[in-house]
Amino acid sequence: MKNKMLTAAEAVSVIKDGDTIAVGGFLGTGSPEILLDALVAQGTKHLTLIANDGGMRDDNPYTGGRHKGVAKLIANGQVDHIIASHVGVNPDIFAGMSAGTLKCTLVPQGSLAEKLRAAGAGLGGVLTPTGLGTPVEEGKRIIEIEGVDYLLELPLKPKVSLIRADYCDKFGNFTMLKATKTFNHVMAMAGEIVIVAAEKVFEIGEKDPDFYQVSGVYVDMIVEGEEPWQI
Amino acid sequence: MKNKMLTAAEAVSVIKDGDTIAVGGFLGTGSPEILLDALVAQGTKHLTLIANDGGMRDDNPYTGGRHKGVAKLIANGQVDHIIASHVGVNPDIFAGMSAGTLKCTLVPQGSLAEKLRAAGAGLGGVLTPTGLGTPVEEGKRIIEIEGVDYLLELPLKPKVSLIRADYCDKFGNFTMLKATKTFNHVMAMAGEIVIVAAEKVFEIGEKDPDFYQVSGVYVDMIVEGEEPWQI
Amino acid sequence: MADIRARIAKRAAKEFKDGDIANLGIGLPTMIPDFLPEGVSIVLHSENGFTGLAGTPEPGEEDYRVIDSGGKWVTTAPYVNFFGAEESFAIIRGGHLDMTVLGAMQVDEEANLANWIIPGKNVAGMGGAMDLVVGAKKVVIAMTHTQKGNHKIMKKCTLPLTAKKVVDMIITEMCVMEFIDGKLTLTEIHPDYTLEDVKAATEAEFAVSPNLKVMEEE
Amino acid sequence: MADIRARIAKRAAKEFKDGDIANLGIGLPTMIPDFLPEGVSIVLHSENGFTGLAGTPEPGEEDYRVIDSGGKWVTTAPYVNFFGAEESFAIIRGGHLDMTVLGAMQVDEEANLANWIIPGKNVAGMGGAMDLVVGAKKVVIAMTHTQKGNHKIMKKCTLPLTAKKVVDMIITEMCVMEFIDGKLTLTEIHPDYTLEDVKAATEAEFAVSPNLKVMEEE
Repeated sequence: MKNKMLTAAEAVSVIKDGDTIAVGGFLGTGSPEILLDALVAQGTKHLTLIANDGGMRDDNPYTGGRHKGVAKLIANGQVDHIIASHVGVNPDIFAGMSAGTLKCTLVPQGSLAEKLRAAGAGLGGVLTPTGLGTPVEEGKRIIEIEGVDYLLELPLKPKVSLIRADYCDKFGNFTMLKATKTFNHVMAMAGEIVIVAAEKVFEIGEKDPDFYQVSGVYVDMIVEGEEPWQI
Repeated sequence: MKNKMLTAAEAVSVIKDGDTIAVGGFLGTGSPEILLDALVAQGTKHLTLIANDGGMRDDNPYTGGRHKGVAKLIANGQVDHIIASHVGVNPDIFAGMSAGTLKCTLVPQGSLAEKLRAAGAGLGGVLTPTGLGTPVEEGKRIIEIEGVDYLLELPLKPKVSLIRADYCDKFGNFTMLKATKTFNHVMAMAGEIVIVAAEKVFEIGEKDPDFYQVSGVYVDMIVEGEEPWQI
Repeated sequence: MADIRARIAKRAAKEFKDGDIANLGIGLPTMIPDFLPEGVSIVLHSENGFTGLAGTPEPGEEDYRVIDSGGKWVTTAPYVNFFGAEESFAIIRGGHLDMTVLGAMQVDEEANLANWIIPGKNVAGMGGAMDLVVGAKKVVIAMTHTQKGNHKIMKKCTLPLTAKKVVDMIITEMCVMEFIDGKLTLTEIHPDYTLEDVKAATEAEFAVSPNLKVMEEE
Repeated sequence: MADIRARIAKRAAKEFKDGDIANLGIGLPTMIPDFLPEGVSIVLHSENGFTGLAGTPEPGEEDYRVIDSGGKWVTTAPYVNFFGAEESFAIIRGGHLDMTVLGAMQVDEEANLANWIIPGKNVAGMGGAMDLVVGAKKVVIAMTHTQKGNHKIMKKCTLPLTAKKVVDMIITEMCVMEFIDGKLTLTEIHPDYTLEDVKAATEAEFAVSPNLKVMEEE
């Protein structure tokens, strides 16, 4: 069996300037902090970032005084383009957009999930009524089925997906507790290369098979040491 | 809170002659036997049945001598039309087709899963390369995206879905162990009315939230008493 | 103003029946659970990934794994179930929510909704709002009838839309309006206002229900 | 015949590298794990919903919850993970399988595959076969070169297709052929046969690799 265990620095070294990465979580909850820290340390630039949102800046009362989630990458100027559903919580994003250093593409949250899932599940696209008659339909095809219009949403495929799990085994099967699941599963499906940061890594066979929520076939690299967030 | 607990007979009484039903499981493993038994007893006719396959007839060595899964409905002449990916294991289906009493529509297994999921997830359809250039494309639209052709697969929505779970709580959150999961989750998403048959029903709050794999928001009725299959 | 908001939330609360599954927008709609009638309990969906949103934790009792869609730490009901974004939005978009109650900047005669772009402000993003109003079985807009004297119930929305033809009901401090056979119809009026008051505060044309009722406070 | 089948399975086994994730069709391909080279272990995907298919249970040790896609009770590897059909086929269709090895009735010069409709027999259904050959990164056809004297490697398939332009490699008792830059190319030949033998047994036109190798038994 392949050894998938690496340090955070080793794992994120696959990310190069200009790459498209996806980062799991929702406003930082469920984001792989140790991978983001390593990516900040690595200093990779001109990233296109797929994430639900912009994370939380350290001055947000729900962070305990440190940047939470992808806010780290944005604060460090590593992102040229963010593809997200909502960026209102992190003021660095509006600042970057005003300064012309950050481009922002907004996608409805459900469509963002389906676009990632489509990439991971080999679909050529999905049809959705969400966004019809709104600025979201700009540049997109409308397909009519029996008199009803749908927007065609195309797959969105990151080169590297950064995922957070609570538990993982050395094969890469992983489990996320409570509300840390958001976007982690679909991004694990979608990523060409998938890195999981887990709080705890178990030996293969140590836990019941149904202990794990997602198959390790998606996972290329595992990093142990993700910590519970300090409240 | 609504009471969702019913007997099998009470639950399947929502199924009427001519209805479209979906039944979870794969060759009987993961199929809700107590609901199928109740539906046989009820004698409802002219059903359209969505299932992966035709189950196993009692003479199959992997059944322990009784009809397994949807084979019960077919043996009892209750199905007019089966929509499935593979019907080779149950000879009653070929017999019914020869006799002109049973229509069979074949769908690739992955497309069957996505069609059900599309119905449950509010998608107007999904694009897939599976089936292109084969008899599966008959009557379906082909959509070209950047020079690549895809088949448009439309949602498939049953009136009633019959699901098997190992564990369930009274809200309807449920969990399926090992290889009994097949098609149960997507059919729970897709069904207009969803009935879960569980081996064991727990009180709400008795188990950790992450004990359950699927949200009870999909579930309308719960029947306790599904038994482990006799080997 | 607090009275007005409570009045709107109270009236919205009456739309629910026991066991309904709902997603409540930020602001005014989050007051609704406090006003649910006796015997009615509802299941709150949080689009970041669970059914069973409850309240606010005591200081020191926060669970860092449990936030709501605004990023705040919250508590959960005993029947809570957690899931990823693909499932959360399958629930929203697949018609599994009985209702969503949201605020709006504009609603128009064609049941169009505009509630995501504030003119002159940065565009924060639609989040899950476009999905919610397209997917939920019933879309209730709970809002003040006008905004600083400007109409909000329009002939035609002037702001970019959140979605087309999705609104089922509008609840304001003045009245309740419903789309009946596609036609905006006044169905309840608060005793503080006359029909003329409502007409003056509403740009849209609307019908008056033959069964026009009083919008009751309790 | 047993020798021929083992020969094909042995050669197919050499295509795997350690850790590959694969789905093996019924029949001959299921013999492949017995012939994997030293140091190569592979992860078997079962389309009814797991990664980590292992062997056959002892009588009395069957787990009624664990069958393979043929409906037989099976055992699982320690790293097994179970999932539903939507996930199983996302894995298949999303390019997460390194390889699938399947039998065929016909393959043609354009890499088209026909392996689901047997003429004159009832049509049992494609199950997951169409998904597998479209989705797997590499599609290897492991089969006898001819069937009762009839060609199976055709100019153009005469049977209804399973999928178009999906085959990467054909392994028979006579030879190995690969699609290189879209052109069917003979890359290995078994010592028992001459090039003329292969040509006579193959309806399709094929190129001969400048690096033509001997198809080794061990």
